[in-house]
Amino acid sequence: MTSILRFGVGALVAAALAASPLAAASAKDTVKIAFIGPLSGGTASIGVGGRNSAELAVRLRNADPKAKYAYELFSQDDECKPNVGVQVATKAAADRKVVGGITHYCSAVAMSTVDVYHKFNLPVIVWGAVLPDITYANDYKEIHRVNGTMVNQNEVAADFMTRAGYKTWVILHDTTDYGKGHNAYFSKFVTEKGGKVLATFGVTADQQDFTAELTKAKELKPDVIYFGGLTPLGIRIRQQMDKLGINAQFEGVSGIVSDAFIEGLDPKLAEGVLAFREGAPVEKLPGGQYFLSEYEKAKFDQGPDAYGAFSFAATNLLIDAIEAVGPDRKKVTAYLDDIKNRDSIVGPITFDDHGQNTVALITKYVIQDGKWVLWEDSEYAAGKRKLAGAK
Amino acid sequence: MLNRFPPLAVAAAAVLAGMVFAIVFMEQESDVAVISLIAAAALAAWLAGRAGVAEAVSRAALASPGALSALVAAAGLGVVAAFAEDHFPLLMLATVMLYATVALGLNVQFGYAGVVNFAGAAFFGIGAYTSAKLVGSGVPAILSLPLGGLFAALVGLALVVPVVRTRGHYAAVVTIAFAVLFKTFLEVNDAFGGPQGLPVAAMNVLGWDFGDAPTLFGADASFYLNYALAAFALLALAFTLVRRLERSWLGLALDAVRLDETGAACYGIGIRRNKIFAFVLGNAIIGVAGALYGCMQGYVAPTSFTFSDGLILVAIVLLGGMGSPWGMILAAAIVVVLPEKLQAIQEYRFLLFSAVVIAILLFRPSGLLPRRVRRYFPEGGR
Amino acid sequence: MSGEMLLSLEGVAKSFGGVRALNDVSFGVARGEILGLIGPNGSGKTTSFNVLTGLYAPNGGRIAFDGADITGASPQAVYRAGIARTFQRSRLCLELSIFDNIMVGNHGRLNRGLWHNLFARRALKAEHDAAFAEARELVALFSPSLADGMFQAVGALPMIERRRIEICRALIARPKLLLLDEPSAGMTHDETHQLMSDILAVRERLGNLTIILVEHEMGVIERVSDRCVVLNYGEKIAEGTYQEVASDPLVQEAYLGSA
Amino acid sequence: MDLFGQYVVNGLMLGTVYALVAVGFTLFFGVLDVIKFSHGDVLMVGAFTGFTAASGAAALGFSHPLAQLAATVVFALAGTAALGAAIARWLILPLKSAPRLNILLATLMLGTALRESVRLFYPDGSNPKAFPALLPTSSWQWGQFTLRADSSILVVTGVLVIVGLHLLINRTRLGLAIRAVAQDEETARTMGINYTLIVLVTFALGSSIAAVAGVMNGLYYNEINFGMGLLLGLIGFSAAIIGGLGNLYGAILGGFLFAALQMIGAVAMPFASAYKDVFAFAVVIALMAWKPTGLIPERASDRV
Repeated sequence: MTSILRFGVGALVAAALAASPLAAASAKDTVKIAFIGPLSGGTASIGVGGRNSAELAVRLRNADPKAKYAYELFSQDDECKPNVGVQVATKAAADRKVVGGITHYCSAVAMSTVDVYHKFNLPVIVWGAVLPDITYANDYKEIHRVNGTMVNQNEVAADFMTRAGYKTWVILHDTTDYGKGHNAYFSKFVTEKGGKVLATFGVTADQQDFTAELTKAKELKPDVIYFGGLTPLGIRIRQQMDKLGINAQFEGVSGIVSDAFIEGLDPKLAEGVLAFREGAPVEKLPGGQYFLSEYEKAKFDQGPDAYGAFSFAATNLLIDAIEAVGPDRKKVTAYLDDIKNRDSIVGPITFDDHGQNTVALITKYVIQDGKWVLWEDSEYAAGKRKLAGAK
Repeated sequence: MLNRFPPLAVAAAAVLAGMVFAIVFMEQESDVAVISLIAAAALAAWLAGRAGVAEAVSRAALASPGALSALVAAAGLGVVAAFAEDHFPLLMLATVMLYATVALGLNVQFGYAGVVNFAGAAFFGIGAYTSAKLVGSGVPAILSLPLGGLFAALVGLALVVPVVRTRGHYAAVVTIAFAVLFKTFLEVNDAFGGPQGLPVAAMNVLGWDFGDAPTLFGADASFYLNYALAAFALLALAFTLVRRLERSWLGLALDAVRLDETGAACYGIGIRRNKIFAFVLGNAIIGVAGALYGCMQGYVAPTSFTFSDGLILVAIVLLGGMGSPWGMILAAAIVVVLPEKLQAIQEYRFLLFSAVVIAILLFRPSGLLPRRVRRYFPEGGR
Repeated sequence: MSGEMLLSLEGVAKSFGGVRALNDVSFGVARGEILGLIGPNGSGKTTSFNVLTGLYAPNGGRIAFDGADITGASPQAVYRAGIARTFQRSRLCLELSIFDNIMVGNHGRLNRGLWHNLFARRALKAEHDAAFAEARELVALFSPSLADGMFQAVGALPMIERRRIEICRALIARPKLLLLDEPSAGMTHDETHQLMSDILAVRERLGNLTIILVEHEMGVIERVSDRCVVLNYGEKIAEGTYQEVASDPLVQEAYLGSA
Repeated sequence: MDLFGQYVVNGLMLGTVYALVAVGFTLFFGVLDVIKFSHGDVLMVGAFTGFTAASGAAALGFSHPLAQLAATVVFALAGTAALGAAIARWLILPLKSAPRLNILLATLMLGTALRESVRLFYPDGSNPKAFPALLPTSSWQWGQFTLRADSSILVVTGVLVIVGLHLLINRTRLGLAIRAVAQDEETARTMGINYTLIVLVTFALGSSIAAVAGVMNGLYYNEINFGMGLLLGLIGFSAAIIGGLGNLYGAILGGFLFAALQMIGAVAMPFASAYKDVFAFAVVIALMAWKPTGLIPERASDRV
């Protein structure tokens, strides 16, 4: 009896379900695109900014009557944790309706998920992670990236800092591949340019107390504390430097270029923090004004943050590919691999044989009065303000 | 009204209904459908209880447990087969079966022997990391599973002295400290990939590559089918082992130790011996499941094996009903599948989950499928 | 007293953080004897049992049982030597069945091999069936109705049935010495009377088992004990038949003083 | 030597926070023989209540740091006291006769529920919050050694709270009642003590001490987040256990011992400082093997 009952109810529900999409069906087929990024946790402002930007690209395309498909964003939170990233990447890749993905801000997560995308042949475009290995340590055709890598960023940083007269560094980095990468590249470049790394400390990604490491650092009296890691740790380290009376200049990487970094700090402590990021600032990008005004109109509850433009460009590129070759993973991959000199709001995109876009420009930032300001536009460059320990 | 039918027939019908329900349920995507199905299932379960189905099933279980287990196993395989081509449902099914296996291991530890273990996720992780380090480095995959169990058991042995010497809350702190220590150790240790974790190669058992999609009746199945089948075999094995353990003098001794150490000691039952046996056996089962889990995920990271994950495992045991092997499977299915199917609650899953566990503890402390009084053999001793 | 002592305590002492619970206690039990161990509350009766059964290690003195020294032996070793006990507050496993509880007492005689238990199900079944028949027979001596429901959970049974099962649990392994710690606790007068008759009857059948009985109900002691030892404040103050100790002024003072 | 001083000050700060958390565990255990594992998350709720109060005070125009600090402390203490009493009343007392594991698990789950609630329902709760610096930040320098006014105030406050609690327990009528309840429920009842009331008061008291630790943590690190209570709770529990449950001195000893272990692990051991928690928890496990009932054991309980 129960079996009949259950079966009956099941069949009823199944029928209702089969009917419902029909009722809502439009002329166009729906294609799913995955967006994966950190939507919660300390780097959530970047992730939500990226998600909104991807959502914006999807909405604009759906409003376009010429589009062949209706697009739906399948948005997933990787929490900036590798294991969660692998889970949601598997979830997206295992869904046959998902044709491509706009994936990851956190390098550690991106590094862990490339195998998954390859295994499921899902073409993805990385929108924020900067570790070179994501594209270069494998031959996976599925992996592409619109933003630049951390290599150039650290070269520019080392050059800039040594020219500014700084001589000695203590490096703190998180022990993910991301932090280790920054440490490796920056140490290499800064040593080449005559700087001296006095000590290097690896710290875990959820560490709260850095007084032991910083007390050791203090003893060494460095000119600069270099931090290779993401916003949440950056905030803590900057704060605890102050507690221990360390007056060295604080130098970060692209991982702290976020609104959350400034919000998390006392204005006095944020002032004068340096960081470097690949790509031009949004407002100076070719399509920056268009992007910002559309973003404004969409009335999201927060701004696009530092990587929104890349996410927008990547989403557009993926949709272009689907429009061109249809919703087929392998065809989309092949299409993306051949992208050369394609116009986008972040400038022309060319994927090399590893799917990496070449982004030459590196932007130098300094925090001035609670804002990330281009170095060249800042009062520091003009000589009106001075960095800590500037010579 | 069901009395006219033989209990086994009624039980078979119920199992079949459960199977069909599981398949229909897993296929749903909208929250409305999922919720209506849950409501329908609850109603059906209630009606079935009123109609005497539960009674019939328990009579069938008593009279012919072998036949009933075979039926349930066949139904389980039926669900797996229904999704042979779908990656994600298979992954979920395999995860349910591995979690159920882990719960069985924990059940031996504190369901029977009363040895609390809040580090279940850590021992699970030891198995997974064993796979990560061994599979693909020349060690045959067929060895990596038992080795995962062995390492988990060996690491557990290092804790045996404090675990056996302490009781109550003092015992809890030992495994809690170990759970925290384990995750931190992985995070700071480069040899184990640090916070980044390690990729795990696909298993290859005697030329059978688990990363390859098997061909089934001419159609390409998902490669997760391999893992789902392996997980099924593992669960069946663990289930049989735990069942037999419970229905033996060894299981009785574990119960006696849990319920009254002093009393047990006065009847010659070695307290330490039994606790060590349960702790080591439980960890070994958990470790084997972890080794397969690592291969299936293709990836291990410290944050998959934290103290909070250990808590979820403990909660599965409690939710299912301490000491009740069938309860472990039901609870694992609920805990793994429900949040995945109900997108609306996905964000709230931990909150809901903790609320449900608290409610269970307050209002139904013996779990969803409470353990029954032990019968060593079907109809034995009549 | 006959020369053939089954159990003898010599100068046994036990203290807890400066409080002397037992002080220089010496007594013995002859084979086949029923010894009543009596005394006011807190006089050290249960402590004597706990020391005897290895739950507490004595601070001094010697305990010999059946020709072997069991001073400070573990509870498990004491059980193996042939001493079984019941507890003042029932220590049955309430979630387990009657059969399970009795098998806890039978544990020493069961095959606990890993292979036998997990993989040799046929052999295990044979052993199980034999043990079941034996347990059932023993329970039937006390209560035929209980014997028909060997797989009920003990927690659902009334107090007197639990006592019976507890005694069956102690008897199943055929101990040489049975320690009964206040079997009357929590029962009515009639129930106690019934229970003692049962115990005496079973004892007959098991070949004059030696028993030490701790009891508050003097009527019980008077009825069943061959001899009595009286404790007060951890020390032995009298020994002899019930009539002898009952008329001992020291004993009377101890009881009246404590009342 | 300068640096040694710096490490000692850092360790004292950590130890004070741990001891405050551990004292709560031991208080609850004392009166009810239960572990309330949500304690760490109650601490977190305290910190968030304090944070909200400080922001609220600032929004209402109380710009003086001391006014904000007063609002922080008052609201944090009151809020957690109420929360602690509610937990005792609705969760712990109903489960009093259940197996210990059940209570442990129920309160662990309650901790998860509190944590998740803050994450989901507090505005932007998943992100760390910048806790305002409400204490004077002036500092003294002796060579390499820096002593900040705010750190010193926090350590002194923590020590005063512990001393105050000690006096409360040992020198007041309330303390007498708490000790009576801790000794034996029945006796306390026959002495005319309102058992339930004393249990609730004790839980309120212990929880508000956790709030002190939470606010201290916020003022020291200038950051609070929804997950901060988990590790602090675990450490506090471990500290209470290694000290010996039910014993105020044990909890304090355990708290400072744990901080010392972390410092030793970070500074004086031949491995990387990141191993400090591994080291500290490994020592905890070893201590449990050596002293299964803590360094200062509970009163000997009968085995039968």
